[in-house]
Amino acid sequence: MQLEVDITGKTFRSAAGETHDVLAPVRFSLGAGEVGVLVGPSGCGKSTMLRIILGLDHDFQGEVTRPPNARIGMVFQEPRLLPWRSVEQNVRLVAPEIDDAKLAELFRILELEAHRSHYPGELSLGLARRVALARAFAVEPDLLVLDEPLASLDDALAGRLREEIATLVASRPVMTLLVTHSLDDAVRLGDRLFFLSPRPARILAEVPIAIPRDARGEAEIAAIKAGLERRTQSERAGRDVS
Amino acid sequence: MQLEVDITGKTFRSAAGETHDVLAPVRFSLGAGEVGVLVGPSGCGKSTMLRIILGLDHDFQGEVTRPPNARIGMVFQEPRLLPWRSVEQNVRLVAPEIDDAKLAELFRILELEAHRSHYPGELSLGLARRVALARAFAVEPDLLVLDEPLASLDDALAGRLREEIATLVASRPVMTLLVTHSLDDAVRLGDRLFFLSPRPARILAEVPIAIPRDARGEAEIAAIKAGLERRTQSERAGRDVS
Amino acid sequence: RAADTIRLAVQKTGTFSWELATIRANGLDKEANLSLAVTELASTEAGKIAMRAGNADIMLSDWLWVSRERSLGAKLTFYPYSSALGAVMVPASSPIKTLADLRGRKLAVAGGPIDKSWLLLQARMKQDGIDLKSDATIVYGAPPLLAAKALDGEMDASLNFWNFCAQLEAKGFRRLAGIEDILPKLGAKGPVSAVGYVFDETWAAGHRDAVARFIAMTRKAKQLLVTSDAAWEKVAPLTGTTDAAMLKTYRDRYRDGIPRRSIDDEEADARVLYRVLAEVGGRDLVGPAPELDPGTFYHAVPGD
Amino acid sequence: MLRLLSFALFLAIWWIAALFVGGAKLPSPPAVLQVMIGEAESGALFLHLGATLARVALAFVLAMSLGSAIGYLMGRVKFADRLGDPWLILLLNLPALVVIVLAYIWAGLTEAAAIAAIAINKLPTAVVTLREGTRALDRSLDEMATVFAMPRWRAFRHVVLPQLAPYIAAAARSGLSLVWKIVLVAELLGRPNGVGFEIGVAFQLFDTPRLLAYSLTFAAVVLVIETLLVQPFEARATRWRPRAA
Amino acid sequence: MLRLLSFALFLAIWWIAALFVGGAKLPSPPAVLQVMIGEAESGALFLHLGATLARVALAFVLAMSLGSAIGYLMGRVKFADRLGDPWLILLLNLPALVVIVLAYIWAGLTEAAAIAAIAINKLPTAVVTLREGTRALDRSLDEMATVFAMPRWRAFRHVVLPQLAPYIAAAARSGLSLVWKIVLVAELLGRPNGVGFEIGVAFQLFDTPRLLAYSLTFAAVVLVIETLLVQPFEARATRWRPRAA
Ligand SMILES: Nc1ncnc2c1ncn2[C@@H]1O[C@H](COP(=O)(O)OP(=O)(O)OP(=O)(O)O)[C@@H](O)[C@H]1O
Ligand SMILES: Nc1ncnc2c1ncn2[C@@H]1O[C@H](COP(=O)(O)OP(=O)(O)OP(=O)(O)O)[C@@H](O)[C@H]1O
Ligand SMILES: [Mg+2]
Ligand SMILES: [Mg+2]
Repeated sequence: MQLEVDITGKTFRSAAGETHDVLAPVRFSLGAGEVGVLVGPSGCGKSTMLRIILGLDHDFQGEVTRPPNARIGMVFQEPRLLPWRSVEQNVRLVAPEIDDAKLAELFRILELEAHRSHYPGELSLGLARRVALARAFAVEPDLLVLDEPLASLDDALAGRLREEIATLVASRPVMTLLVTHSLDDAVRLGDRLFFLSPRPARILAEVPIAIPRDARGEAEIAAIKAGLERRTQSERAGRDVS
Repeated sequence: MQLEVDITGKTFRSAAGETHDVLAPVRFSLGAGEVGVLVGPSGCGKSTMLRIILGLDHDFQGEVTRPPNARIGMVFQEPRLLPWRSVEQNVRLVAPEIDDAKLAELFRILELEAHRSHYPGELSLGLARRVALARAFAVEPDLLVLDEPLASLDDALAGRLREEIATLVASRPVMTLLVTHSLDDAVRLGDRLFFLSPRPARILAEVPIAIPRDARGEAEIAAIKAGLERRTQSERAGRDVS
Repeated sequence: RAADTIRLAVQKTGTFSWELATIRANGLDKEANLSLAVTELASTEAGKIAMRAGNADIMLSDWLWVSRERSLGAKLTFYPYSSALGAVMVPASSPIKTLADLRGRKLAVAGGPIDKSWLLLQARMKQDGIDLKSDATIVYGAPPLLAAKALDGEMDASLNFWNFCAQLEAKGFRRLAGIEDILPKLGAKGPVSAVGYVFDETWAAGHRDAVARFIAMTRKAKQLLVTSDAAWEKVAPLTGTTDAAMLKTYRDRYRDGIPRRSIDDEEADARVLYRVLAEVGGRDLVGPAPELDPGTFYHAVPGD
Repeated sequence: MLRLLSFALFLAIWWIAALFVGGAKLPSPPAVLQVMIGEAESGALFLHLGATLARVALAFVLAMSLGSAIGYLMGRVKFADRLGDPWLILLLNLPALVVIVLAYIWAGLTEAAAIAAIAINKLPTAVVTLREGTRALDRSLDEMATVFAMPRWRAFRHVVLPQLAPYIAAAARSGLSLVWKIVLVAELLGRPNGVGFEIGVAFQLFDTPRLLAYSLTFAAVVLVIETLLVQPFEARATRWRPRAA
Repeated sequence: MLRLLSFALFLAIWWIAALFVGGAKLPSPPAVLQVMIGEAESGALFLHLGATLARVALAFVLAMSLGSAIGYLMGRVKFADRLGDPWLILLLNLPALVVIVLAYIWAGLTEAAAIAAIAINKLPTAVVTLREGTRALDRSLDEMATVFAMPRWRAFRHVVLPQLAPYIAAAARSGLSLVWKIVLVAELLGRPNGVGFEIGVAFQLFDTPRLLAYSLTFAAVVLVIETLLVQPFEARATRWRPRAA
């Protein structure tokens, strides 16, 4: 099982008639059990790339090969819940086979027990995002795509959920693609980090993290982060000089 | 000019018929030029409190006194743009008197120049949030309410926008109410931090920051943060024991 | 021998349903060895639809339309049913004394611009140099509505179908002129039956005997309605009124309208009136034929 | 409660108006009620109302289901929209009378012809409304359903249908009223029973109490169905909507 | 292009059908066209079409504006909804014939009576559609407008109206067709000109080519208006909608 991405370009034509190049050539692949992290400035084309990878947008140059019949779990950047279905129904509708114990467990982890019967309009944004996470986990995905899943959550909760994602990824051979603005999340969860340029996005640097996820202590993480920060600073300095 | 909040309670009745207490008694006030920061776990009632303060929800116990005729600038937790109006129109519609130079300046700061004529459906979430920020700034508010304004933005951009908010607050006697999950933002921007309990929200601690905003260097900020973290940890420990 | 079936399309509120009630009540259909399949319909035009759709063998219409259809290719044919025509009615106290007084007045015309009575009235007035269409204010409308409007006093005069005129008469209106009364001036030698049984020529050819029996049967029914007030008792509930005066007017007018002339006389007068109508109504009304189509009248009934 | 009050108000206004303009111009409520009772006792009311209701129900279901399907298709598929649009406009703007007459001529004075003609008259308005609804669908939810590989029918039922619900409600309400207006014409022109037939007869006799008795009986039936069935159902179906604060 | 093709297809099917069933049951396109040309040359076509279009336009504008306003109110204010609902259902389900007859009886056989009757027939369907649209409004955008103290009219125009647009479009399209169906009845019963009057005459003569000529001329007028005016406008107004990928 392997995800092959080879996009050579993507252009949007806006309603006003202008064209915007959103993706420059981007090429990478991801294996089962691997967590790829996309980090890049706001508006550079990350969500667009995810939509292409998931087959939601066919209007691009290049090729994407998804593992056939892979179950996909996705957390969109906005929750995208069905407003007319309760929290529980929203989850069950995409994962009809889920058993009650599993669902209860999910809701417990995400602290959603009190909200099972609420409609999305009755949730805070953070709660809605958690429902979206529950939905993505509930399908037991082969390919998990997370577009800033931990935004709008408080640090404590975000930390616990990060652990959960790590557990999920460790327990089954899931391919994971994570978009985040948090270097901390990236370093704690990722196996390979892709740093993207501003629009049109291309891969500035691909940074593999050699230490296995469960062996990364606070010290290692701090070291990696420091290394990455030094790197981007020198790069930025380099660009400023050139 | 003063904002007086004295909420004694707020209860939601959900469509399923259950009642949820969302706010416990909460009482504080905010003067001109002050930045109050609300920090609390996801789903505790922060957005609900803001809606009550802004007069969008009248169904609560207690009283809120807003300065009369105060111009309000608000960044909702979701962008809430008009999908059928361009970026520029979205801003101009709430601030018809804004002059072109001012608008151009705003768009430059928020890096939106390329997107003036785009419709919201053509923006990334981060771009849409920036438009929402531009809109709130464009009205030259007396009362600025920001519900997680910097989520979904990359660190570099978030840092620059934090500076802009600080500049705005310094340049005019604006009352600012900021909701954030980032302790960093809170410490860099706030004059008084309100730490909220889980639902139903009440004020656990009110922490004034004595050092003026422009005098806070990296060292001071780190010290304040460390102090705050120690405090929450000991509190949590205390709660666990009791 | 099994009875021949004839399918009839009948307007429920029309006089044909009175006749049918009489036929049924007196067993005339069995006597004629006919089985009548009656479709009751709620409007005049519905009969034409039934005919065109092939759901009825006989319905009521006028020779004007039959001739027009013939000239357009549909071989229908006509046998006289009633010579009752509309009349111009005015309120009892109206200053209008003659037709010429209609000039400058508000005249309601039921049935629209191609109504026979209206066209005949126009032709008659033209003879006196009056163009009613421009000299009077004409209000077209649905017959029942115009009858109500006349009662309201919204109209100075109204030209309506005879049954509505009967209603007005019973309410005290004055009969300024019946259209049958002006026919002689237009060249007719006697009362002309504008309305008749209409059926398909080929169908009639195949059911010659049944048609003859049908017509004989209706004649008997008409005769009964003329002679027997008991027969009228049966019809009274169908007229939609319980008012004795109105019932009497209905009866008298109905009896007046029963055709009594020979078919050839009828046809000759129809030919004359057709020319008059063609002149007033133009091509829109009569179609491409300037003369009454020769086959319009059905002649194969014994005793005519 | 308020509904009842409002209804009582309607009766009161009617009654007062009738007293003012006189029974010839506007029959009073008791006069109409008396006719209703008379017709009900003779059984004629139920016969005609039943015949009409059956036609209305059949034509309505036919037109709504077919019209919604076509409207959905035209809203989704640009090609279908382009192709179908001129037909749609034509059908929309063909007078009821013409459609009914043609249907009767072609298919005979039959029940099937009547129902088909009525359905054809209503069809395009359902198409137009559902097409607008489909065009306004939220694409982001579609994407969600696609990504999670929701089976077609489940996605339609849970993702699309609730978004179309207000359009369906609008099409159904105004559609029922249209069907009802047209069934009368169809009955007038070629059916031997039904409310339209009776109204035609009442009109010929200018019997306004009868005219109103039959008209209002149908309205009353719809009112009862609305109050007891549709509105409770609707309230349940739109529970999720945030209420005004 | 596709529209033209589709239109040509319609003509072809019609023609072939006419050849099959014969001119008596369905006149062929040239036969109808000939009548159209004849009527156009005599000027009658323009006279009647003009009269009808004027009535349609007036009644349509009246009913749409009033109906939209009432529908918006009923969608927004629960009290108004409760109060108005029984009236609405009643009005919806009153047959066109009855309304027109009553209007003529009360207000005389006048132009005003005709237009009022037509408007009253269309009004409730506009109310029903706009009410659904208003109920489906996005409250979060309302809150935005309130917070930023947008003046009432500006908020209505920029926040509310675009959300109602698809409902207005649906109400207008199906409403125009309804007005057109009803204007014919009104003209048939008590006007001395107009397409309905001519159709009534043609119907009395059972002159199907004429019947079709007048019906189709109106449909053609609407088709032209749609193609040249409404659809380009609509395309501009919905530019913002994300297109299907
Ligand atoms: N309309 C409503 N009906 C019922 N419950 C509601 C409604 N709106 C909010 N709530 C509940 O109120 C609580 C607080 O919501 P609120 O949006 O204020 O949270 P928050 O503090 O802003 O959270 P977050 O950080 O996730 O945005 C939540 O538990 C939510 O479920
Ligand atoms: N439908 C569209 N039409 C035109 N331009 C579009 C469209 N969708 C996205 N874009 C443009 O493509 C660019 C990339 O958008 P995308 O959503 O992929 O950004 P992103 O990297 O996910 O940003 P963020 O971190 O803010 O979510 C943006 O500049 C946006 O304006
Ligand atoms: Mg994005
Ligand atoms: Mg919130």
